[in-house]
Amino acid sequence: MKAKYANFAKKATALVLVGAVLTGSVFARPKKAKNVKIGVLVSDVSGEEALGFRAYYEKYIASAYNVTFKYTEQLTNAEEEKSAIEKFAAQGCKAIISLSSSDRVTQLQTCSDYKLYYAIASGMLEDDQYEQYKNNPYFVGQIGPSMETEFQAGLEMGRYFAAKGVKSVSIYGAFIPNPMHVYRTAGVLIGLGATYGGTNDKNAVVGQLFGDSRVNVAKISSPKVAIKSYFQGFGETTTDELNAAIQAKPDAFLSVGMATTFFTSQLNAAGIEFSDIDSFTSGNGKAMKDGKLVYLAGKYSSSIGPIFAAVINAVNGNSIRDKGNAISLSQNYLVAKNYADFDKFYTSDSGSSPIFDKSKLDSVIGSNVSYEAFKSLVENN
Amino acid sequence: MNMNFYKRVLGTVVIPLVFLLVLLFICQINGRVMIANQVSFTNFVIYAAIIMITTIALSINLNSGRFDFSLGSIAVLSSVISSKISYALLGQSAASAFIMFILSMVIGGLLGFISGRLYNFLRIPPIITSLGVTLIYEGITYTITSGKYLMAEVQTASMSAFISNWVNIAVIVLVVLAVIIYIFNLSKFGAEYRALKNGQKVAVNTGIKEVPNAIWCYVICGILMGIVGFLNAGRNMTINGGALNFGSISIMFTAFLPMFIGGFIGRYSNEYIGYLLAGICMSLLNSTFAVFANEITASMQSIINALLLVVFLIYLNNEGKIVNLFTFRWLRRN
Amino acid sequence: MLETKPTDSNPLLKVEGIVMTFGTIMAVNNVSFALQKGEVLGLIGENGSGKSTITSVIAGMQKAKSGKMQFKGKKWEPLSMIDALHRGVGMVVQESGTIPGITVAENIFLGETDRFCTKFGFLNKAKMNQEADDVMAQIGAKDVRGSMLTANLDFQTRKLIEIAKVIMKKPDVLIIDETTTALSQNGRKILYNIISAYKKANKAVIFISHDMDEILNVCTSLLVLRDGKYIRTFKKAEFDEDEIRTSMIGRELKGDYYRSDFTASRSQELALSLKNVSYKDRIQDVSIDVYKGEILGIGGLSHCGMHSLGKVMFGALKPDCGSVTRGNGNPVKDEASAMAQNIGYVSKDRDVESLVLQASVKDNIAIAGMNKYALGNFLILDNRENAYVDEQIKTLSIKCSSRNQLTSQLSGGNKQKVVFGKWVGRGSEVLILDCPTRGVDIGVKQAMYQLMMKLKAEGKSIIMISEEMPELIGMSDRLLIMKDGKVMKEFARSQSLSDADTIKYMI
Amino acid sequence: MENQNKKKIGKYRIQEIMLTLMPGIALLVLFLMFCIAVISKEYMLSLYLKIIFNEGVVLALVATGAVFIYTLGSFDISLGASTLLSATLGVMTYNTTENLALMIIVIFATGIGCSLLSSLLASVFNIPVFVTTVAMMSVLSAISAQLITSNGGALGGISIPATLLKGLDNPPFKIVVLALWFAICLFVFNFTKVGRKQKFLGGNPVCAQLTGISVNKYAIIAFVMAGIGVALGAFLTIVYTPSVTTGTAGSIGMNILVAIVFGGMPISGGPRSKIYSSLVGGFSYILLTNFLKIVIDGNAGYGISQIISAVFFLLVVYIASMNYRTKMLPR
Repeated sequence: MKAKYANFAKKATALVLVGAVLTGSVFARPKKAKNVKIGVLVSDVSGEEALGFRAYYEKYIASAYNVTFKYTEQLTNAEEEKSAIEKFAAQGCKAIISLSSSDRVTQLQTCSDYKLYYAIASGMLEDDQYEQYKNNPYFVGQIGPSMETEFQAGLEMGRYFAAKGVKSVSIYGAFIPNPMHVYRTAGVLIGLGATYGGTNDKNAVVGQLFGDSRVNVAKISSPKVAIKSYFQGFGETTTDELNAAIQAKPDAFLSVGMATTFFTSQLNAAGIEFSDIDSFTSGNGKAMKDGKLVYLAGKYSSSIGPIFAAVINAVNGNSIRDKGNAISLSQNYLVAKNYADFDKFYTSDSGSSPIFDKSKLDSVIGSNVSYEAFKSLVENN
Repeated sequence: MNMNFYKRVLGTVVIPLVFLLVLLFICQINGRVMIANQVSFTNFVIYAAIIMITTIALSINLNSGRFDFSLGSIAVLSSVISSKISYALLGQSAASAFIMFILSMVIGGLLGFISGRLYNFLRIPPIITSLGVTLIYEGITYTITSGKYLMAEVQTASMSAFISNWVNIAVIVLVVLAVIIYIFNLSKFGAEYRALKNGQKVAVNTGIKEVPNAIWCYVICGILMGIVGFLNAGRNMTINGGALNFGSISIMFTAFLPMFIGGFIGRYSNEYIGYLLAGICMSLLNSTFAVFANEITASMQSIINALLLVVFLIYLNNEGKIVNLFTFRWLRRN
Repeated sequence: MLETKPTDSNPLLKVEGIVMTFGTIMAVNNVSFALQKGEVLGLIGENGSGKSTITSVIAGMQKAKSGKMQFKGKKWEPLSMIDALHRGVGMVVQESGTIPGITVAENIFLGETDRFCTKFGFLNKAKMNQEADDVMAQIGAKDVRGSMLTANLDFQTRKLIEIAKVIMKKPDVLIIDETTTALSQNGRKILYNIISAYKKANKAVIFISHDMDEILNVCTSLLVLRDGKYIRTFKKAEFDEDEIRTSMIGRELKGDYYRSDFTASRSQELALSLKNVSYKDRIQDVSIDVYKGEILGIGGLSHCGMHSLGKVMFGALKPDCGSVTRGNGNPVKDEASAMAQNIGYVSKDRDVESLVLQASVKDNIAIAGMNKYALGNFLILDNRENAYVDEQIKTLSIKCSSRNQLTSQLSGGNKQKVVFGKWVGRGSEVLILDCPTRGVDIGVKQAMYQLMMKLKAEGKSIIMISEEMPELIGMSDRLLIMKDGKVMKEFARSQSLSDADTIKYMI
Repeated sequence: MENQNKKKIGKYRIQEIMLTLMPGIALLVLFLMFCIAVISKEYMLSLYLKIIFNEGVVLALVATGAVFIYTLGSFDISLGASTLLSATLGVMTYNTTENLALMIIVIFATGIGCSLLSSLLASVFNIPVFVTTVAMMSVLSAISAQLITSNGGALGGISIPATLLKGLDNPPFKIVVLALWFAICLFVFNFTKVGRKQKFLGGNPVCAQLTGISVNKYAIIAFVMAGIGVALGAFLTIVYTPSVTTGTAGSIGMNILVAIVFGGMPISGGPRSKIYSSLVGGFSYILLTNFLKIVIDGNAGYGISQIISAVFFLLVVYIASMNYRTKMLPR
């Protein structure tokens, strides 16, 4: 019995010790120099684009402006987004930049509840949502491709392959019903000269896609280019769906996002030309050079520079407003149809000297920056 | 259980046959082909292998009352480590896939051994231990991959070559099956395993060494899950390193239906043959789903799977009544 | 204080100063004795007196805290039961020692399959089954084949397998722990033959049993244990029931053991009534009426269907046809309705069917009596519950450290008292007692019998199902003998009634 | 020797008590560690505690109901999924009827309905409970996913007007809900026949049956209690964030199991079951994980913190179960 006792005591102390050690380690940490903390919400921790963005913020901006970016873990739902924001608030962040889209409205409201500035990078609210919240003082703004831009990007991709004279394609709808993917997919379909549910009117097709929350192949009629298969999302069944798509032996595989992240090697192996809407990263470069990636509409990894500028201004009390409203600017895609153009884009936006480098950003950071100046910077790069 | 030969054969093949015919019929009336070409056949074989091996691994411990959530995490972690190593050592060279395969088994076995030892050391119900182990292995995986998908390491030419040749997979299946049947049906270890499984107390009092037997079971499960991890990596051409908070256990749930089917078949022939056939059934179903990818969404698929599970269980647990209902005399158990 | 049994020069087995503790309980306290060649030593004592414990130490099931043992003049430290068996000491354990899910052969050769291993470690099952058949044949159970699945065999056959398993090793010392309770007549015959064979072969047997007559017949000497201590030994010449009983419980058995009166008595009021009840192949068209203030005994071999009958009476088994009704004619549908009509049931399989072992004494007693103390038949308050439980503990004088002690820590007798408390406390009018004194020592047995008398006096009805004829004859107002699911004979209570009269209706 | 025994038994009991207090001690230690960590990092403690509570309350609500199932010695991993479905249907109901009362009714109906379904499958067709719940889990989450994606449209999730329940998104309200629910469960569990019978049943179903306790009846009651817990959880989830996505309540399913065990509940249920294990365990676990995420900053930290919390979890369970070591390996 005594032994058992001692035993227990030992265990109990062990337990407390673990606690003590862990707690101790907190004190051990050196206090960081006081600098602006910005929280970043992410729902994707693996994607080529996401990684590019992250590198730009953490490696370039952080040192250039003595700010700290706090990244979340992979956020999968609205609750996680909200409590992540609350934690950032508790940790003394001044602003939130969102790359996660489970429930942006709740994100925005939570931010204003905690008096945090909120900005959406590389994406946009639905128009009516924007209208509703644009005059919220904590809503810094949103910079990214507008839905129209997304549609155009898809449209051009579709047209490119149609013009190229491919006979059959498979389509990957990424994360429909995520709005940007819906608009892109609608663009692709129309670009291929297809009709969906008997129409090729943009809004009609978009509406249906939202309704179906996927592409129903049965509703497609495509005289010029046969659409052999379609799938979306990434999960348990993806591998089988991809295999099915490959077995259908299409001339090309059109993706509206993430394909370069997930499917490059399989498509290369299968020798199927493919396209994607992503960003100019080394991985995608490789796919274009040695692989079967033949068409890439992309953004610069530094395309999220301006929104940072806007945020830091807001934090420093120099908010840039568009007639008192939150900024809402569209960024266009750049298209690489061969490695040469790709390399041009890529090198011009390298990690050490990005398109939106310090000098460019400095021009819009400060107390007396006009909305117009900011606008032109965003739209002329 | 002594029944005549025909009954055994019938009981063994009836379920796979039903699966095959029904699914073929469905494809037929919709003018689809379940297995169209070489590629789809290879995929069929790989999936069957994955299911069979997972099911065996699940059954080994579950049958002796040891619930193990950690199977999935072992599969992922072993494949992550092995792919990292083999890639670092051999990069694109032709042998890398094979080396990864071997490493996966070794590491899987090691991971299994660790969780077995832990279970024996803690002496708390295995299900609880396995909860902890799962979290730990997931954590390690996440730390190694910093939560990203593992791509370059598995997307090698060597891997594509290995995985795209169905003969390799078939060999793996047969070897696994042979070894498992030897260990659990024909060897002394197996006899003691069954004794412990059916009468723990008596067996232990009689002087059968339970601890080593249990730990070996964990090691074997580990090795099997190592293989599964390898096959999954090859099949998906990527490994998700970001699964935290039990994200890795779902792989286990796919093994329940085949486990019960296998158990049923086992009555008529051999449990492990049963798991093979069950794996084939699941793979047939899966191939069919793939063909109907446009019509049947992922959520529909999981609903169908779950319903099949429930229906089959209802049959199993009410066999007596139902059999009387339909009087399938030949299906009856002696 | 090292008491020893007087020993001859070179005993077969010598035990010195064995001490054994379980957590807080001192199970065996410094016991020493010697076992001679050709001796059949009866090990007797109340439950928890340490019989099973010390034998389990001798047989290598567990290690003693301290003490020495010698076997054939050499140091005796068995590593496991198997090891002990190989070296000449074999034990047939009290609780089931076979594994249901595997074959008879695998059971017989459990843990020693090595010799069947061919090269590459394959196991030669054919050979195993063959040898198993032979072994079973040797002890006179030809119909049991090695390839049979143990799960499909009945309790008695499984016991025989255990016996065979030990016998085939031809150990010099054979330990039999309370095996006979599980055996019917022919089962016992087999066992007795083995024992006498041992005597002749000048080997030795240690025999544990609660059946006094059996002990007196089988054993050549007795060793009495109490509270884990050695008390005394009886040579064959000194055998005397009362003296033995006294030394076992350490005091004179006050009052009667069984009933003193030999006149059947009961009220005219019907308490429970079975009409043409049949259940599967176990009960064939049985009709019984039980009256208030009556003790109805039901006897037979363990598989005559009487145990099932008990469950049917309690509504735990649905009869295929026929009816079970309370005196007032209301049907007994299921356990709940049985309890609602104040019927109580004490199962034969105490640890599995009558108790939650890892629950406290309190929990086990309180669960059935909630209607008695629950406020508004709903709200459970600790003080009321405790009061209720303590009352039962007191009236039945249950030996426990407190009402919160785990039932698993109690001795068999006290466990059974807890079960009685559970049913008596709630005021059961009809008590169905299936082997109420099974594995219970004399002291408690007597208490049980007296309790039954008290209940009878209070006008309660008791149905006593038992495999031990003496207690049935000793207690019952009426005695029914069952065989193959039918009631073969009804005896009225009488002094002249004896075992012999009943036996012929059982077999 | 008699009173020597008594002494030992006395000691034994003291230790017993200490061990039962173990989870409580763990909770206290964790709470202190957490506070120290937050303060030393110069974070806002008050806000952080609110966050912890918000994360813990849903888990605690659902888990407290679930204790009844665990008491029977079985467990249900579909509870997360049924929480999701309840929330989903609730939101859909409001969006179609604009009737708050109706929404709440639907939430409860769904929560209880799902639970009943599993228990019926388990009891009527006597399918092993766990496997039933595995099936239920995939069915429920699949159905929810289907509903959400097809009704979510542009938002990728469905939501009720943000303002509708915002008023309730404050600790006092949630504390009241939790307190009430816990009080009810505590009462049923410790002060009624139902609770007693549940524990007895968990201890030995055969014996319980022979004591007139209907296994099925009390299994169903247990599942209904769990269902109510689910409904409450679903409701507070919507209160916290008005929108429901396919990922909603994703982590709850398994966390319940961890929390309840962490809180000192024997996995085999039975007489040693404790109703408070859900509260203690739930908040301990949330505190632990958050503490570690604070201490180990940065992306890599998530993995490491999970490893450490797992070790801590095992350690606590190990110590708490010290008295129940057996010669054989436990199952």
